[in-house]
Amino acid sequence: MQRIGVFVCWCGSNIAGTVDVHAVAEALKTEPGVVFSTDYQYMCSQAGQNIIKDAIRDYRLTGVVVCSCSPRMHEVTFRKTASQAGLNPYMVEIANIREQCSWVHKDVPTGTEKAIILGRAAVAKVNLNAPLTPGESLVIKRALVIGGGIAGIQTALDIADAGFPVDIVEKQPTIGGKMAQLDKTFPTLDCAACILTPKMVDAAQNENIRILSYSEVEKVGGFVGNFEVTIRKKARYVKEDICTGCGACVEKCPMKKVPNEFNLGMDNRRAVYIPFAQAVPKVATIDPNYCNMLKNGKCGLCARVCTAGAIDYTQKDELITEKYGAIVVATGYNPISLDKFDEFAYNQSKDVISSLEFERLTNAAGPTAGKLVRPSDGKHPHTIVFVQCVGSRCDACAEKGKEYCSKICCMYTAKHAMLTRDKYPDTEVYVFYIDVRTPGKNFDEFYRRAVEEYGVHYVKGMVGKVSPEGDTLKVQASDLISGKQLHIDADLVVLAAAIEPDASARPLATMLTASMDTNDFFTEAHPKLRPVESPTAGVFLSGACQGPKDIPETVSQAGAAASKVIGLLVKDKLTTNPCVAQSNELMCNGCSSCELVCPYGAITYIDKEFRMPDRSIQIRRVAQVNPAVCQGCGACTVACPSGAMDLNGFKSEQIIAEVDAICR
Amino acid sequence: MPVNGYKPLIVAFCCNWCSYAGADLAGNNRLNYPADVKIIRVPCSCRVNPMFVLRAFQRGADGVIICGCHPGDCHYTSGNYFTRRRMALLFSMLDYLGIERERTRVEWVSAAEGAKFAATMNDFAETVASLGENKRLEDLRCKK
Amino acid sequence: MKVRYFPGCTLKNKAQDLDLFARKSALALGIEMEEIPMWQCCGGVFVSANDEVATKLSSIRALSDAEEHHSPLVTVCSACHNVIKQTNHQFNTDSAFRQKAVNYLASDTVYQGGAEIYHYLEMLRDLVGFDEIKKKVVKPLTGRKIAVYYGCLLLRPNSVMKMDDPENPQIFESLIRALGAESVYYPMRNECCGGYIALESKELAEKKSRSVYESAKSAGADTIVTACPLCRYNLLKNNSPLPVVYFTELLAEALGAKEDSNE
Amino acid sequence: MNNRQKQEEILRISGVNARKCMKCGKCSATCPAYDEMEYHPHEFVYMVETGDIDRLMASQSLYKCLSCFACVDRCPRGVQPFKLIEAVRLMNIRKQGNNHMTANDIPSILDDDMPQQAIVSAFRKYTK
Repeated sequence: MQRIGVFVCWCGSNIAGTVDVHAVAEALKTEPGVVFSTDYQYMCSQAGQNIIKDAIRDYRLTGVVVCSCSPRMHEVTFRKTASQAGLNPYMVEIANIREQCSWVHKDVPTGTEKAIILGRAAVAKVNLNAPLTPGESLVIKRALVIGGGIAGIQTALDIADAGFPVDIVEKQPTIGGKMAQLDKTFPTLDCAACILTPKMVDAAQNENIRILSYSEVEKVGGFVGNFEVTIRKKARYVKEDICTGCGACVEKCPMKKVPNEFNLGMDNRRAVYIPFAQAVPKVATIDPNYCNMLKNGKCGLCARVCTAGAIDYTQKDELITEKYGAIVVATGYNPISLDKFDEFAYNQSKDVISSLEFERLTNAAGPTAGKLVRPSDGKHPHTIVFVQCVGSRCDACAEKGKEYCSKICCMYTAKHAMLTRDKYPDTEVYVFYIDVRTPGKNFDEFYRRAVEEYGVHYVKGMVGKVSPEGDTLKVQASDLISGKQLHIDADLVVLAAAIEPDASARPLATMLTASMDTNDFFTEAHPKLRPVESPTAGVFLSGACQGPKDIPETVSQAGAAASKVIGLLVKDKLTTNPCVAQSNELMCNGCSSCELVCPYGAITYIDKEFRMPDRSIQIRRVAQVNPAVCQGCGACTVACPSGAMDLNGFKSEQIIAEVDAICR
Repeated sequence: MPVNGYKPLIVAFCCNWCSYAGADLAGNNRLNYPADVKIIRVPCSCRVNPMFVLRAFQRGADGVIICGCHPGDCHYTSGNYFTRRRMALLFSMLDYLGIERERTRVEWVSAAEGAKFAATMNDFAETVASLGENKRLEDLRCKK
Repeated sequence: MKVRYFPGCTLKNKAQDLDLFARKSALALGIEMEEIPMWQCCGGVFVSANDEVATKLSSIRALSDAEEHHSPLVTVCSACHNVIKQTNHQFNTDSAFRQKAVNYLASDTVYQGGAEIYHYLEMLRDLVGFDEIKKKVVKPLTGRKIAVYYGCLLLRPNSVMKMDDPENPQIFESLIRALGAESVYYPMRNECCGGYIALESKELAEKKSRSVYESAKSAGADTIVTACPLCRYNLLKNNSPLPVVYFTELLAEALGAKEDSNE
Repeated sequence: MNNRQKQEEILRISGVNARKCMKCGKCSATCPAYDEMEYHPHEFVYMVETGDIDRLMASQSLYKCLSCFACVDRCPRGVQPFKLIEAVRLMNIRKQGNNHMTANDIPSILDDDMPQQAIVSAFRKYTK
């Protein structure tokens, strides 16, 4: 029999206002096992905790029930208290009489009656509690960063600086991500390449960082501190360690008509290519979809001109398996496809472009060397219309775009408009907006400058239709403030497309058992207090994979994720949650039902010798739970047909005792 | 809302990560629901053994509700899918035994849905109260 | 292949060509168009209010007939197609409306909501196939520059009509190309001609029609093709410089069915 | 019916949730009859949302809508302004004596080529 102490908290008037706390303490005194019962104003205060500690010693308590706020609030506090008084912390149970009682019920008799029942259930549970000891697991001191954009690069650099080795896995042939494609950055207008490329070089030169470019994560196993990840290094048909990046092969490749994805298809590249001049690693890659040698076995020109002998047409994909203590997801974003918004004629005219295409068109390293011209005829545009919120803030039932605000479009559109007016004062620039959202340091000032100093026409309203007629784009729009329907003959229309998580995020989340929201953004462990951690232990989030964000926000989140990783990797060992499944080997019949439902692969089967009553030896197949891998969901306990599987801390008999106490 | 002054006994199993937190949020926002609802915390809705539901009815509960994370949002990835299937089977069996479908329910309540939690409990308590006392499965030997 | 055919009143009066050539072409393509017996006028426009029942019953009768015969329900007139398809959608999504409609009809066979509705164009695309039509063309319309005119009713509301991308449709163009003619792109092809206002506000109807045919003309078309009698009337009434013909006529011409004996 | 009841009736028979509107004005940007209207599609939605029904019911704008569904398709919020316009129009003509057009008005504006479609739909849209 347990010796249980009951401690009823007033929480000032939060509980005592609707619950007669004395009556609760009094009523619970008569429950089986209870040897001490009291109430106090603030149980979580130092004085309150001392009451608990003293009672544990004085009454030789073996179990504690605290009737107070939610266990999500102070369970940890009271467990610590118990442990300081020498009691196993898992002998403490909380009856939630604040959030789930005093705050939701109005009158004292009702509140008191329910509080007593909740206390009774907690007492019934503690009667069946058993001391639990957390296990320990080793921490592998190496981190994996998935995604090599600015988020991934920054996270990797910060972790590497703390002295831990990091691998960056990037699916493209170079790191750099979206930021490498941008021209200038708001609101300071520094050039994106000038601030990004030194970081890319730093990453390449840092001895703690290994860049696995043109690679993808294929399989993830293990758990916090000890993940095992399989990475597919795709064949690039060029020996990375030998290639000097001289570009001779690119120059000689006869396959000249490959759409250049770095410039969003606005110009062409060769079948063997280096994405851009500052690529890291600066190594050529052969595109197997276009290379004649790989497709038909005819050509081989690049191998002939490569003096280093780096070309290898026989290269195969390579699988690398590595162990990591922590994983950072930095898979970033993409602009959405504009196919469903053809009222803006994106698929009907070359001169209707997306904002990212506009970035490339104004970038000195872009397809036009930075000269802003119409893609259709190379002429200088005189009237440019920018349309904001294309696909953002769409209602779900409209089934076209995204429900959320993409956050970055207001600012980059202001930047595009301002830069256009600055460089080409002869252009008329219209921006159609629903709301201009500029919360950020110097953001609104920036937008106002576009209007006041650069004369950008901001029109409150939306564009309804863009009609390509001859070489003009007829834009029909509303100006809600003047109450007019506007008809503008534009030369160029720029659509601020909504952004969405990269398509690789969803399968990755499944591999990591990390949760996502309905928009495929990764979910944080807590939206306010744990913004860079995934609810899955050991998985951290960096950048736009968690939600739309601009560069400064991405960089600060990247740093925050790195500091969380470092905090994990400096530990040699981790304590594990003791509330894990446990199989009673004598009852287990080896059916594998539990193994099949376990989402973590924590259950394995072993053949074990059993000594039978007649002293004979029998070998039986029984389930074994790896407590370091088990997360304690309990799916297996219900699947088990023989009742062998149970969950520590939430044993079947404990829950049944609670049910009985409530239904008494 | 008691019907004819009758107050039902309702057992609610709530998963620790979503629904229990949703119930806490209902409390934080002071959203009322009947005190007839008593919550039992489980790590995941998939920890709820059909046996627990049967036990509750045997001991005189008038309604049992199981709340978990929304499909796809389970903290343990897939636990709530197990719950959905298991309970669909159990409830149809209970229906066969004469425990009306309305006395059993599975609901998805996220940690952010305090209002939904309260609304769900109000609705469920009202429905169960309108059915009156559960006599079918109650084991009178359990009554003192 | 057999289909149930709902011609609609305009096709029996002012738009007899649309009907005639639809039948002839179908014959040439090996499709049997069985006219629904005692069909009733669709009402010309779908009344979107969800408590409006009586005006939608004629559509449900036609739908029920097609369901009974396990055949696709085919319409040629854009307006009939729009009304019948929207009515079917409401029947299948609004249980209160469904109940009322079933009560009103008080018929022995209750419509279950399962009819498959095809516009003639969709029938050509989905049940025959444009490649198949291309093979059957005997007099290709080589050299013709056709501006297809969708108008509004075929495409919108897209969530119900689901014929094609409402902002950049291709179905009509594909047909024209299958017939051997050149399909001329012009941006007003899916904008409203103002037809429904033609009775009341001639000026507005004229303004809208003009913007359509001028757009088609400046794109270099020699003919405008439509599926809607009202669009055709409106464009011609408002002095379209280009001839406006029904798509079925072009189809019959290309299939060599136009000059067949007039039965 | 007072204003509030009219508002509720309009929302009920249209099935529209006017509160979904985020005031982007895309419906008015897209409307082919914009220039003929006193109140434009986005104003319709706003006036129904705020209960400014009487002015709306008295407006000739109701009969300028071309039923082209462009506002329905292009609205990013799924508001369906057309259905509101139609509901307000019906509220008007369902009241006895409020027909916008009667059978006697029709012959004078008819011409020989007018398709049946236009005539029957005029009866649907303007009379009861």
